[in-house]
Amino acid sequence: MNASRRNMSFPLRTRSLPFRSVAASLLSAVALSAAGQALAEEDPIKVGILHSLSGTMAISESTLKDTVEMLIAQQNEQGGLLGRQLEAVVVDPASNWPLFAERARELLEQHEVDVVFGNWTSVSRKAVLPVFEELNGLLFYPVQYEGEESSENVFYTGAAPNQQAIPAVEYLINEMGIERFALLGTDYVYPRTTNRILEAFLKEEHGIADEDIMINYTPFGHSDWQNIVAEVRRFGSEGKPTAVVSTINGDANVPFYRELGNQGVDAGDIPVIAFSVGEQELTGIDTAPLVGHLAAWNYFMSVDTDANYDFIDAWIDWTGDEEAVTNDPMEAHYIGFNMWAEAVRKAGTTDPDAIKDAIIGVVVPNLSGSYAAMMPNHHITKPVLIGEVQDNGQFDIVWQTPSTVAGDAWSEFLPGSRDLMADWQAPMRCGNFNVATGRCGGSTAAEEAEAALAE
Amino acid sequence: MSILRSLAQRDRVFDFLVPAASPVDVRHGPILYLEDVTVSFDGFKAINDLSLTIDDGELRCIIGPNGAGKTTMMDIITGKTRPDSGQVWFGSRHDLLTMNEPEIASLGIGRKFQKPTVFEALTVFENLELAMAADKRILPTLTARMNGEIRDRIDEVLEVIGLKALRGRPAGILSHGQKQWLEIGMLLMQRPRLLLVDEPVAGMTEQEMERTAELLTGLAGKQSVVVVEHDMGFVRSIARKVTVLHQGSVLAEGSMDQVSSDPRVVEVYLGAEAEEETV
Amino acid sequence: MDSSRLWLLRPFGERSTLIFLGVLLAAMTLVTLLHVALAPGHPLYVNAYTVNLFGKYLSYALLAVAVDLVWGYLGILSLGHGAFFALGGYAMGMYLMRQIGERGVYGHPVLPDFMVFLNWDSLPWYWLGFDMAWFAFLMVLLVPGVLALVFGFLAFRSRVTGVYLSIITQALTFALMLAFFRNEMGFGGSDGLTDFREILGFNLRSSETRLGLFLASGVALALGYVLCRAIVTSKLGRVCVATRDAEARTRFLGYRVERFQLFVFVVSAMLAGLAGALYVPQVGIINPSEFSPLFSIEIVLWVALGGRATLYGAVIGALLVNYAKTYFTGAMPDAWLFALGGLFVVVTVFLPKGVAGLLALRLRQRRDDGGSLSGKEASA
Amino acid sequence: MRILLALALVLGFIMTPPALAQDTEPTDDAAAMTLLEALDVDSFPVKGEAIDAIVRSDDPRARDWLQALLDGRLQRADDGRFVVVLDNTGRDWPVQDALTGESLGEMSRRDLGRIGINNALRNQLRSAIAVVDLYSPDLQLRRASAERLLGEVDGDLAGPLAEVIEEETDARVRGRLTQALAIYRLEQGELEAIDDLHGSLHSRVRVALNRAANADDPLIADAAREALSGIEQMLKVNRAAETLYFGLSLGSVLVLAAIGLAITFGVMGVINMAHGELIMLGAYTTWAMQQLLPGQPGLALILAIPAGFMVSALAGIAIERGVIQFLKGRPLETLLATFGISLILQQLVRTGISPLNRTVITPEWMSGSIAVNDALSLTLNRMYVLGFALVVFALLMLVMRRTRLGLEVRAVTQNRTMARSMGIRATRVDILTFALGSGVAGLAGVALSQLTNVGPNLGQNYIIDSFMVVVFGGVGNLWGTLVAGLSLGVINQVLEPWAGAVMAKIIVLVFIILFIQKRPRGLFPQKGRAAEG
Repeated sequence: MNASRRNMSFPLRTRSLPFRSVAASLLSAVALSAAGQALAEEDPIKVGILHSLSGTMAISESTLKDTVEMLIAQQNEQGGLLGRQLEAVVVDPASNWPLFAERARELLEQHEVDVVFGNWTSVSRKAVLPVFEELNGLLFYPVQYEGEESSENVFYTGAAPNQQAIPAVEYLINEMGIERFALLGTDYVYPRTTNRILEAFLKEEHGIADEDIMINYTPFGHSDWQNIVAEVRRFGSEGKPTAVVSTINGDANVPFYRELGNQGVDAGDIPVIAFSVGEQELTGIDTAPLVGHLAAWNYFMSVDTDANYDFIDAWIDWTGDEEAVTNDPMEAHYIGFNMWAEAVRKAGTTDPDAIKDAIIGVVVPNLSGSYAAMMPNHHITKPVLIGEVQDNGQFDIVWQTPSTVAGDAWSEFLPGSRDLMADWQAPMRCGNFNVATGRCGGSTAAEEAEAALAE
Repeated sequence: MSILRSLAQRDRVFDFLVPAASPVDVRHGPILYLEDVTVSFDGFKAINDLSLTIDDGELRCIIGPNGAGKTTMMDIITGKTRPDSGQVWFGSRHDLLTMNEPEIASLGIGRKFQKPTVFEALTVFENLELAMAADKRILPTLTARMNGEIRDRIDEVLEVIGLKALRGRPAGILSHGQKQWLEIGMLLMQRPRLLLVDEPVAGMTEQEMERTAELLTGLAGKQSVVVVEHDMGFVRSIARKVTVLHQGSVLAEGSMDQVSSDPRVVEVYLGAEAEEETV
Repeated sequence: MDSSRLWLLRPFGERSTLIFLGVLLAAMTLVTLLHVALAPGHPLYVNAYTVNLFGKYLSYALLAVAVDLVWGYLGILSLGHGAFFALGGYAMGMYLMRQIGERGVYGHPVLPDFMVFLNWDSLPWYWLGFDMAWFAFLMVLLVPGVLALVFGFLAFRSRVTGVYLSIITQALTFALMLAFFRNEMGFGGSDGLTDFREILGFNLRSSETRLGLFLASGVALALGYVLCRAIVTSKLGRVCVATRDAEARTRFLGYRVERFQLFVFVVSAMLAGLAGALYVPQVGIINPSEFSPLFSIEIVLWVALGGRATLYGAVIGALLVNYAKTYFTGAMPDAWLFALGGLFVVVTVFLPKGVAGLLALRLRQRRDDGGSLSGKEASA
Repeated sequence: MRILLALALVLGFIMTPPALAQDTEPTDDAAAMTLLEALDVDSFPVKGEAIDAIVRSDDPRARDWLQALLDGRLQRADDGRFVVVLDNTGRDWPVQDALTGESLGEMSRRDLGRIGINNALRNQLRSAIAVVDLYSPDLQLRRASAERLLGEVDGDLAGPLAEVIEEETDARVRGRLTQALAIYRLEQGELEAIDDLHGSLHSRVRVALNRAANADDPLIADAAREALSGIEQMLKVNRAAETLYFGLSLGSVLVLAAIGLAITFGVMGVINMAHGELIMLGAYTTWAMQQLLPGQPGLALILAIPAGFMVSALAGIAIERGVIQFLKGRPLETLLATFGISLILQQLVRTGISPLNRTVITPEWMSGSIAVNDALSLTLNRMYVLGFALVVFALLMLVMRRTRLGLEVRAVTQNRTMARSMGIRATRVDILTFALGSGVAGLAGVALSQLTNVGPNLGQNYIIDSFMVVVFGGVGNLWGTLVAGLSLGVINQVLEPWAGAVMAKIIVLVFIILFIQKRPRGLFPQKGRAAEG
């Protein structure tokens, strides 16, 4: 703090402004890094938290920061890990993707943290990925995502498409007899990929015709849904049971559901199944017109287990808010944190390479009464739950997979990734091994494209 | 795509090698010629069938009550306002209605505004430097260098307008009268064939006014000068020929004495003045 | 010939430029020495993170200089300079993307990962050529330049100035942001371009390359500064100032104001593009949020804080605000927007001439010791 | 599902119409318990049979149970009792006994287990309730019930339905039920049934006719095709009307958001980048009013109109006095300073209230839509907003044209020095104008709270659009703003189905950018020397 104040006041008093200013910021930065180094000699294990606390993503991410802090406090109450206390190092990437990379570098290089829990959006993960690989850090990523990635340094504790989207659509077909699908999404990578996977899945596995699939993308924060809802209504009024599969993101949901309600589309006519609407998103919505619409997650706050009730009570005590809600990414951090702690105990060290070896195969209980295991592809096993919105902003679980599902890093429904697999165990240690060519990092898509370009 | 095409068609605009405008042709008569010019704003006819000719080297004063259309007429001549109908010619070769302000300016029509506008952030010297007749395209301007000849010319004008001592000061600190002179100085630097001067003595002291009168009469002969002025005393002191504008057209024209004895002019003027007094 | 070269050298005769360059050079040398010569762990050691951070600040500083050129000297408040910055960044990003080659996760030799991912079978035409460094670097300047040329040509020709121009530049960058967010555009949608490996054969993940990029940013800033300085000290610069203060008058003097505006606007856009191209390899990602109107307005704040129409003020402003941002978002994230918002208000209301203005005021007061004119001038 | 419904219906109808079951003896509690216990199973098909059993039971409490089940309020406590949850927010919920109806106080949600249903069961429950309601004396319930039965009629229901139609007094219910029956008759190959379906725009009728158009009987197929082509024509007209409505509705939002700006920007030449945040304040005022008046969202909304105006107007005055008055004649600087204010206001809301969106409830009378016909229904909330926008516009015009303030504002706009010399206190006019513009932004916020998120980012989403509308319409011209807003809304909605939402927006932006090049002063420019400024 002093450093910055000194820096700010310099130019006011001196003549040769540029030099002093640069020198001052330089010195203060040096002082910062020196302080960081001195701390590194101390005992506590450092846990980095890389969640936006300001900007547009703060809505979703700031609760995850609190979750990790709560988990760290709980762990410390139990005596820490390896006889050392845990210490949270919180930075704010401010919903700015380049800043994510910078902050990740700060955590790893400046603060020398042992592990990082963080990120929400895919783009922020993509931005920090090179940093974690370069500096050999560990990142636990807690949000459902589009898959098509497996990094040696990242552990994906959220759902891959086969742990959320595909079971959800199977539920629609098998349990609800849906025959037409409107795939609505916000225009970014997660909905694009999920919808492509679903499209391929619907056509290949269930023989759904082209005209029975409608795909539409809208920009972030889209607020005028009149036309699209009208179109969906028409799409759904042609005799076949129809459902909307929504990958609509964040803020755009409120006006979307409102328009649905006002145009008289209710869950009985055209149910909407959402992959990005959880308990937290519902706190900003008048849920009365939404009752009966669906969401697919790996955890709901309404899960009826003692572990979950304990978690909720701890969360309410931690936040001091009686109305505080829990959601799926929080559970993912709960699982990820416990897995990491277990791996540290197993390895007897926090050294990243040792953890990477130790964590594969680690099994910890989740909050819905089953167990999560870390797979060799750095994804975990999860149950898939389908919930219906209730008028109190909670979900009523109407269906769940009989057992847990292991996450696929590479989807079998995308031509580019069909032959890829990830295995971070020795001796393979490869995130994109091509079973067709037997090479790590290769793909038949290469030859196909070369042929295509040659034509 | 059409943008690109229009760019291509307008490559003339980016051609820095266009020769300077050809000299004014005054062999066949007046230097400025307005015929049947009409312009209206929201239905109000600011200029109504105005016809006017200015001879080469003439000093002409234009008077008229407020709203007679004096400034609008200036706007039309300098290309700022386009008339609804009519013709405006500079010499017998240049149709001013087809040209924009810089083109008109580089033909040699200089204008002094009613409210003095000088570049306040620049020094007096720099103001004159910018006004100087020179190659005003981009690259020559970028690479332009100061030399003795230019400096001499600027000094000469500084001398004329009496601002030599203030040459290095920002024009923003000048007094009102000094700004008026600086602006006239800028006009002189342009070496115009035709000078349009809008209320040059507004806000000047008696002494300053005299100097200004000297300046303007000294210019006539070499250049044509059109002065729009309210101050009758000043007009009388410089005028050879006077045009009276009223409601957008010419009411009377002639020497000061002729004009001031014209009953229509008296009526318009006295009426207007009486009105002004009541406000 | 001689004279046309001379205008570029003119700034070297100015004391302020020499001081600026001297300080910049000294800072760059110091950082390099502290980074290279000292062992990690030494209290004065500058680690790669800090070098990288400074490199980013320097590219921002170049961007600020570009904005100051049009705002400070031409009076055009562009709220869309982020667009030129981002376009330069995208051009560089496309080059870096092509350099990944077979090392992408899908191992495709030609197509970037996101195209394989979206099932494209060939490279769109506008990606062709970006595997060649010279072409990409040319595009870094040309793409923003051409956009500025077309946009500026239309705007200046119809004399859209002042507030209107500010608003439509904002609309321009907003429209581009929406466009680049679309995945169909072929620029990676919201994820943008990332996962870069190397630049001109140097590994982007090594600290030597990072140092190199930091130095390159410093050199680019120095060159950009000298170029802008040369422009503003020329007669053309004075025409710009004249245009800023009295556009109509300048026209009546025979200057084709719109061409001067266009020329300077295009130069400025190209500099912004260059800044973007230096920024991207240092932060490792370029995505459409760089087009956000918020960012463009923030750039203007840097310039306003540092002081308009001085160029070095823009550099000071960019460094100060970004350092404050780094500090605040780390130490008290909630306070950052308050601080930023407060800065906007305080600077415009109380510090219209920015830090550089304060500095100049002090200097003058010291020089003519109670001189009566200085106060008047400062307020004029 | 279809069979279950029919079964429930037929049995319920033939044995004793459930609506008339009130006066039969209640079954004893043990039997009722058995009925409810059958619901407490995991399998949804089995649950469906249990619901069926309840429908057949004649128990007078059946409808309440079905309704509670439908609402998710029927739960089973750990001690085995069935309860109806009265309020399911918080950790402890008030409940009452499902059998006796007596209140049991509060129970922890840990001790309660929900009888879950899915959408299939929900439809089954609704249909069962609908059939019961067909005999209800309540006209609204009968109408809703008739609406549901369209396309759901089969052989077992056809006979009883014909009798119901005979006895029905309400024309709308009768018409609907006739159509429902006609669809069934058409399926049975009755050519005359098509006469009853002619001109109906209902999608289920269309589905039935489409099916008939592919029938083996050429007579029926032709008749169906003919009926369909007539319907298609009418649909096209309706589609166009719908798009126009969407466009006007979007346009009205733009007008509301922009009109306050048109005043501050157009009249005062002040670029207020915090305008969006003034809108946001209006929206938060609505939320605050609803918090103050729980249970009365409609009243709160109406009271929010003056309150929102006042809150934003006061904020506007604070901005004008605190910042803008120091920046007279420096429009670009006001732009920067007010941008700073917008950041501060956003962050204030984030730290002071919450970064999360707030729930603003739509009152009953604003939800749903007015059905013009079966293919065209106009959503009520947007209709209200459209009307509201027009009223606000008319009032503003009145203020500007007919009041002393309006006169003074126009005078100051035209010539500040002249106005001042004539004794107009320009400072006071500035304050009032800015307050007025800001207050109108607050009104926009109240309206927007019914359409979109109420959160810290609300304002940002509208600021660029608002500027576009003002600039497009012509600065200093309220009519221009109205025309510009509405036409941009319509253009956007016409383009959207064809180009997609994002492209539509980009096209509109590019169009405005190019338009400004062509006509730098907008659609309705101010002319004359004063405008040259």
